[in-house]
Amino acid sequence: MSLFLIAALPFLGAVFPALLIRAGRNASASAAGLTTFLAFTGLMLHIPAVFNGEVVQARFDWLPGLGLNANFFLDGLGFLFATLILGIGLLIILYARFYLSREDPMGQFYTYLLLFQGAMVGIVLSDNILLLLVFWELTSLSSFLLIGYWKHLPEGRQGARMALAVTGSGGLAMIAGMLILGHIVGSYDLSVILQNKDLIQASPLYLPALILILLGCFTKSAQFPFHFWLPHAMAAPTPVSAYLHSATMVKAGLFLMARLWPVLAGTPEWFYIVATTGLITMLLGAVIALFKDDLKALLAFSTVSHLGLITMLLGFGTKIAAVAAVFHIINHATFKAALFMSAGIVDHEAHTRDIKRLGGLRHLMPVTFTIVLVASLSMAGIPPFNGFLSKEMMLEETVHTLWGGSHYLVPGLALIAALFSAAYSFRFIVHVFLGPKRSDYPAQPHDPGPGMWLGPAFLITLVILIGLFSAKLAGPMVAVAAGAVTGGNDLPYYSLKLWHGLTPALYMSIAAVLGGALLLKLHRPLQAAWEAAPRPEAKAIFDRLMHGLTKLAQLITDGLHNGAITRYAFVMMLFIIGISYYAYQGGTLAAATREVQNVGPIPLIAWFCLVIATGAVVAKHRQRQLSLVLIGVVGLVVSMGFNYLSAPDLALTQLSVEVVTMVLLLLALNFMPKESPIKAPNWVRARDGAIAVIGGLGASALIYALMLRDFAMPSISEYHLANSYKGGGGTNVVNVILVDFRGYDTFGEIIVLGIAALVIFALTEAVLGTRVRAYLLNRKPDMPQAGDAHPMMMVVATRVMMPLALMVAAYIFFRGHNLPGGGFIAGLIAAIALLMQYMASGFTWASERQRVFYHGIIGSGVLIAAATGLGAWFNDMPFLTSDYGYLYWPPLEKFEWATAALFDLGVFLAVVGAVLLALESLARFAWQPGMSTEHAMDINPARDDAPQQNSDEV
Amino acid sequence: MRLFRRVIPHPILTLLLTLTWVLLASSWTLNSLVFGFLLGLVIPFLTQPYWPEQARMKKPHKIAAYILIVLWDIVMANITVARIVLFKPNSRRQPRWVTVPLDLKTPEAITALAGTITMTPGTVSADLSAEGHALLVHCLDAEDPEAVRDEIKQRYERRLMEIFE
Amino acid sequence: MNHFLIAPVVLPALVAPFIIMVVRHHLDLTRIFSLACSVVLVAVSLVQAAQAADGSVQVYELGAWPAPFGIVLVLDRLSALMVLLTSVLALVVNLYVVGSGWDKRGANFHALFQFQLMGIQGAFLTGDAFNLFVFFEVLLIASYGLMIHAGGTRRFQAGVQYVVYNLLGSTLFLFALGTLYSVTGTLNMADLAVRVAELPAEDTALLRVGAVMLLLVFAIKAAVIPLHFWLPASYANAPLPIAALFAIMTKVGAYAILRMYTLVFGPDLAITAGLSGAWLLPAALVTLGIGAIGILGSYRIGRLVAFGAITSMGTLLTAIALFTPEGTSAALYYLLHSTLATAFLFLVVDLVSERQGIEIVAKKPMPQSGLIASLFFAGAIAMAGMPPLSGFLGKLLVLDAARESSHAWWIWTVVLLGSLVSILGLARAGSLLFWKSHAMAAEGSDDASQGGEQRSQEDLAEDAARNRAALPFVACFALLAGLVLLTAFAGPATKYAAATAEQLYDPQIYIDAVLGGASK
Amino acid sequence: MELLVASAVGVLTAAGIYLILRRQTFPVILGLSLLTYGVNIFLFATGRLAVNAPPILNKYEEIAYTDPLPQALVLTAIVISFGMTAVVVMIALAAYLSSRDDRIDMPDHPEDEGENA
Amino acid sequence: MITYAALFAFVCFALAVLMNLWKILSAEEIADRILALDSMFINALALMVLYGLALGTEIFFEAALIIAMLGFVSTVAYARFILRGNIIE
Amino acid sequence: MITEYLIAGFLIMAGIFGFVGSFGLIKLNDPMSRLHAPTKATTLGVGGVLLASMVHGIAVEGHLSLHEVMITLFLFLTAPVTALFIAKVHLHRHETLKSLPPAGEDGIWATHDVEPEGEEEKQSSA
Ligand code: NA
Ligand code: NA
Repeated sequence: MSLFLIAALPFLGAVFPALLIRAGRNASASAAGLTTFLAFTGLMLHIPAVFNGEVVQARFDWLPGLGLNANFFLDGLGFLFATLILGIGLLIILYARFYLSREDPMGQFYTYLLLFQGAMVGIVLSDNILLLLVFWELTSLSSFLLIGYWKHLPEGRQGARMALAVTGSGGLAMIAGMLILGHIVGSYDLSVILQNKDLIQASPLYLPALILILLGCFTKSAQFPFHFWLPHAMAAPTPVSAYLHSATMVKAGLFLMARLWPVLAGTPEWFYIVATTGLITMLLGAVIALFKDDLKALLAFSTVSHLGLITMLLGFGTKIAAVAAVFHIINHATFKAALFMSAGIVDHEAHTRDIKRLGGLRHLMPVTFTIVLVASLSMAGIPPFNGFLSKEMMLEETVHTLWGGSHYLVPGLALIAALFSAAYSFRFIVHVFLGPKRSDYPAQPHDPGPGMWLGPAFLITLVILIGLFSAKLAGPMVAVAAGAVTGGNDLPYYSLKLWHGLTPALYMSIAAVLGGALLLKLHRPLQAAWEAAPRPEAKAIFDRLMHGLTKLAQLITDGLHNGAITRYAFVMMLFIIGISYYAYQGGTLAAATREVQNVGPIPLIAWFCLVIATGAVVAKHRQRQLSLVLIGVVGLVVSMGFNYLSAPDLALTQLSVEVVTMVLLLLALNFMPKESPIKAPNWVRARDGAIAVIGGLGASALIYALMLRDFAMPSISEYHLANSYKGGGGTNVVNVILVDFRGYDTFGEIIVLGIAALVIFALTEAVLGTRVRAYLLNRKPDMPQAGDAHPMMMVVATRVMMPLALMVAAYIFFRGHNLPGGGFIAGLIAAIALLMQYMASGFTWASERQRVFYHGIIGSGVLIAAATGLGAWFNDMPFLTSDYGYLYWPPLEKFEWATAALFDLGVFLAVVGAVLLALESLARFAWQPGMSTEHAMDINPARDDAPQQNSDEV
Repeated sequence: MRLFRRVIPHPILTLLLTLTWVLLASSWTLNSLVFGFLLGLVIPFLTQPYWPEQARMKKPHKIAAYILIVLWDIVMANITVARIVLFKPNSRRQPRWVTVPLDLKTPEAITALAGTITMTPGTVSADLSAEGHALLVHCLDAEDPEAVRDEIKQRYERRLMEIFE
Repeated sequence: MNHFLIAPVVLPALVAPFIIMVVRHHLDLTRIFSLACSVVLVAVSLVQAAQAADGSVQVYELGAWPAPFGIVLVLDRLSALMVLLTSVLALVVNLYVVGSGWDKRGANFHALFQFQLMGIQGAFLTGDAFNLFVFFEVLLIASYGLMIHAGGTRRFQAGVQYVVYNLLGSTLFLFALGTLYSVTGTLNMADLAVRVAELPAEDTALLRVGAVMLLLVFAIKAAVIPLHFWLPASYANAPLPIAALFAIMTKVGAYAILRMYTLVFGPDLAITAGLSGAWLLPAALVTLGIGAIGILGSYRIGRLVAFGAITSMGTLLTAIALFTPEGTSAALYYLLHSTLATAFLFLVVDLVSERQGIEIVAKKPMPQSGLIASLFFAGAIAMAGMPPLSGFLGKLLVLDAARESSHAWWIWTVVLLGSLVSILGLARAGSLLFWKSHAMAAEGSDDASQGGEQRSQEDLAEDAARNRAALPFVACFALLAGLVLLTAFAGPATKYAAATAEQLYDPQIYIDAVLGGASK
Repeated sequence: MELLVASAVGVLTAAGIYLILRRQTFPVILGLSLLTYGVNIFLFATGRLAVNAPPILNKYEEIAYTDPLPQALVLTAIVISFGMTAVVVMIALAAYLSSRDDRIDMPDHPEDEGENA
Repeated sequence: MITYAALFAFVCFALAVLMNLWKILSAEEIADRILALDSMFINALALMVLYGLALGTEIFFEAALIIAMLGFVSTVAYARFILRGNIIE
Repeated sequence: MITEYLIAGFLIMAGIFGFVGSFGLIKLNDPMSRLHAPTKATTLGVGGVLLASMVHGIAVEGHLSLHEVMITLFLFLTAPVTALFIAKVHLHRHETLKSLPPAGEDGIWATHDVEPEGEEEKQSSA
């Protein structure tokens, strides 16, 4: 079976339970079991090749640009792990089917479990370290889901997040390590990397890469000081603990250390980091395990200890130690999974895992007792079980290991660890199963059905068989796996058997067993001492750390993003000014090329008005209406300035825009406070003033410098001047630019206006749809109101003016192409002419007379402009290509026409519609029931004569 | 005639607008006239809803005379007022309010009167009475408010009455 | 003449006014036209992407005026990519909005939506600097409308800030354009490139100021620290599906930086040396960090995703700021990913907030909790850059591209730590929202009404109907499918990205296409 | 002349910046208006200054014209900023009416902190 | 002679504008400020026509026309604001 | 030559009246009187300039430009409205029924013709 398929099957398997959620518990369990079984079978098909020392490969270029390839290979090490993962996986699937209760969502569980399984298989089969990373992180994620599976348990949620935090951060460190490794070698393919030991170890980046990768391994394999997450992960359902936290996931770190052993091991750095960490972990885990009353916690710390053991062995860096490591991996997986499942059975049956509440179960649960007995003795290192064999090898290796010049440190500490290990193993047997039967179990325990004990029973069979027939049964496996670890077939001599003669290791084993028994005897006082001794509680530290981190993050986030746009804007200004200055001083400024032009008195006076008025706006900005009057002065001067400086179109636009803007601001101000009471502290004002002055000076200096220099190259506008008439058919170059050369800009511009109106309309609807409407309807004017809302003179004057204004608008529109003017200005004039009606005769009266909806006017404007542009397509010319020519109808003279005028009509309509829709929307805010009148003017003596229909005069 | 009314519902306005176009375009060509005329037809149609009860002038030909009189008054009054502003101390000036009872009824006529008063220096129309039967006028410097009122009524209101009512 | 080129701009520009003129009062018709337009846009942009894939640069001279005198649209790989991304995202968001009924909660939604698309597509396609400004304004003003769609006090308040901040940006844009025009005498981007390259070396200060101001403008759009302040409140207070659409808006800034700083002010240009790299990279890294911290430090889900968007912009700009083909290639892949991922998570978060409010606190389990939780989990994975989704690949690409940089250690440290903090934050939020709620259900506590708006019976009935709607989920799954496809076909995608980057770093092709080879 | 225009740009910009940093929406809107004037003049002046040389082509004689392009750009900018002003005024008004408070800052304090660890 | 007369007129209107500015800044009454602003518009109009006369160009006329036609709208708006608060009702 | 005199005369007249208008705005001591001043600028001030311009157009440049007429027309239409509104502002803020002359048969001036508080309530509740 292709490696792709083996790696993919669990993922496919993950899909089915998710889909089969409704089909029932058996369906999802079967689907999970079947796919796992298929994958397992597929794996087994490779036995001949693997045991021949071949490497099975499957390659696919996934992301060649990065060197991330979906390359898989299967060698002894991979085979060993894949077998463990899939084999134990099958047992777990079976076990879980009976372990989980009816309320637990079974489909979800199997989905997560198979996701995890797939990720693990991916890790051990990957021939590409980036691919391996992908699977590595996936195991973190899927284990997060599995640990948090019981969502209602706070320990589950917290344990899941803790596991994710620790293994996740390790994984991220490992990403960096792997990238460095790949960088050193020039490839991310493992098969290439494994050939480059010398290159890697000679690289100056070796140490950082090593540390970063080991961080990943240590966190995953719960090595000190990252071991604390593992016990908290025990909040997961027991199948998960058995699978992830004993047999597979925690071994991923070991796997990776083994995988990279050929290229990373053998240096003092490796030895001191890995072996020491392993040693400490082994010791610490063993000691703590003895004092845990929770069965699963005991097992968890024992797992920590055994993982430390294996890590230490790998850290020794000798081939024979590596063999021992591989062997212990197998052994530990068998007895520890069995123990976890047994603990689960106890928990499941007795409804407690607390050792203090248990005891005497051997009579009630004989099957379970047998399983636990064998597995625990194996864990304690009692012959003839498999645990004894590998522990013996370990002890043997420690004897040969020199740490910092000391012969005794490593074996001494290892012995202590072994001693504790024996003690807690015994404790599991003695305190749970031996002793008198109790009457106060939370539930009456008895052996479960075979569905739950078959799995562990199978495993302890292995425990026994491997112990007895190690060379036959485990030998070949160990050989190929260790061969893969050590990177060759030249393994040193070793033998897997129970009796090696009277070696130091044997003495140490005996000492450990006896000492262990003694420790158990002394357990009560020791426990008391342990609990009295001050020791850091990892969870508390972690919780504090996470809590602190979250608080800090909240503090930073809220502190920075506190909603004070005044500060945001200040920072922005400061940054812009700073960076711009930085850019400026990094360049050189050549001398000015243009003369300064003379100034007459009138521009000087205009300038004076502008500066004074602007200053006054700043000084008086708290008096809002006054500021608007002053802005009016500024607007006037700016318009006049444009006119004076040869920009009549601009002047016209500015003037008319000014009027509309002012009306708009006044309409809004009506509802707002008329003063700005909040006065910033003086230092804030000084600070703002300083940044404002600097910004102003910067803008001044920049434009001054620009104005006094000529273009290095001719401006493109020379072309516009030259072609405006020839190509655009107009003499007002600005207008031709607007409707022709850059008509596309104008198209965008009218759309901006149209959108503005739509936004305003939508906003009005939104506001008036809320309780604000009630407020507005009952709102009392905040200033005393005068009578005569619609003065007669205003009404009459605007009536007379409206046709005239429209005429002027038409005039401005039609001449725009050749003289100052155009659709935009004309549109504004027309809009203002209508606006006058609104101002004079009131909102209700005027809008009743409005026959075309402004939405439609805007839409038609945009559509006409667009259609004019599209018209060019019929000539196979690009969008907005204009055409012009002459019409001649005698006796009239010839008429000049240009499609640009049609485009300008679109502009005109869009402007009219947009301005009026915006103002009308705003005016709707002020509408109150008493306001409607059928008369345009409040006072009209002519009505005296007419029959009185409705005296609605206000 | 009815056809004429239908095609050109606002002959005076149309004429005025055509003239406006010609003035604006500063071109006395046929094209310009035709175009102005077309606009003069279209625009009143567009603005008609906003001027529903349009006053019909009785004697529009008298407008010209009225305008000339007003222009002349403006020039003369300007000189007087300039003297007041430049040379007359505030203390000796006698600002006065004057109530002008109105005989005019149509809004257009009243507006024309009020406008005339404002545009002739020295007097400003400040308000109408609540039902529009009197006009409040402010005089910059008037020893005899009665005289001012009478002059307004005689010189302007009477003429406007002829034109409009 | 390939009129197809302008279709992404003209099509929404025609549909939007049509909607407001003709079918404004018929919701169903409006939806049909709007959706149809979105579908056609996807088709059009697929064709365009195919056309651009061969490495050619197509130019559309508006008004038949030759560049640099008129405005040109330019379609190269980059713009085709961005247009396609926008169209796809828009279609999905449109589906979601229609499905969830968000479009009914205020006026003129679909018209504004189409105009928004027009603005974005126009910005991607234009070859003219000032026209870029105009289309920035189009997309901005439409975004103002969409941001405050459906109203609400906080939304209005945030809207004011959003508009004011962006108006400052627009003002700066004009300062920058004025300066550049004054120095070079042109507005066409290709022509700018030619002229800038020929500028006398002794007169560079003013051009540098213009160039850097332009960069700052784009940095505002791209939410680079300390110019990012507009983003969290705006995105978090906007209707969340709109925030999903806005995922592309920050990319407009990134696009513009990429475009201008490869074409006009390329990395080899001596005059502007040190302008982009010197501060952009550190700023991008800080952005990433602040974003990640924000993810952990958010009280509300919208804000959380908003900070996610900032984080992804930080990552993206880190890659861009390398200004190497590898970096840009990584950036483009990451850009595709982060746009889809951000949008996806915003949509999911909207599903959540529609059901149990916006606060990140445990409440009673919501309807469809399992499905939504799965979607959130997938979104969080994508956002944090965890496998198996494309974010992980994107992150690896960025890290890999940074190897040669002298700041590699900084980049790696910040990117990886940023990921960690994001993971923590997302895990915290997910655990509170989806896991702890089960505990609440078990304990039977009742605080579901807290934090959310008070709702009437009718609203609740409508909610129930909305909860049954399948279309929002279809939209979410479509985005998820996009992420999966991006992962599965990472090879072809990165190949396109690499080719795009290659095209960007050989601007002569672009210049020749626009100026007709006259510049040589 | 150049100095006048340049200093006008500076004064308008400075006043605009100062007002934008105020704490209520209305002065900020005033500031935006002033800033808009400033930048429009800036953009306009990039075409250099000329008196009595409008870019209206004269068919009869060769005369000097000022640069028309910045004028066209400014025109576009004026229109756009008008639209923007209208929108910002309306949103500010809506925000004010909804909250009866026209402070522009938006303190964002969470009501509920939830589970932190 | 026209030159001198024009110069005289320039000076007069320029002074008028300055006096308007003074009034806008110093007036106690908002009505006076509005009045002064309105006068400033008119004086500006005059100045523009004068410029047109002096430079012999017509391009100043449109602006003058617009001021004459639309200038009063903002004045009325300011005044209505004080009178009624609401300028469109 | 005559036209030159004419133009110069118009200009000088315009200057004087323009100046007087704004000067009055400062010099006159009561608000209503100040309102009179700008009328001068609008009429003879601007009018003079416009006349000068028109004559100049005819005489010097040789074509009849009638924009000036339009400008005058608009000024004459709008200036009274402006003045009326400013006067109303004054009446509203500083004058009372008592301080003004009687309003004839109507009894009250329109600006002061505000309905009492209660009535509004009635209307809105109706
Ligand atoms: Na024009
Ligand atoms: Na503005």
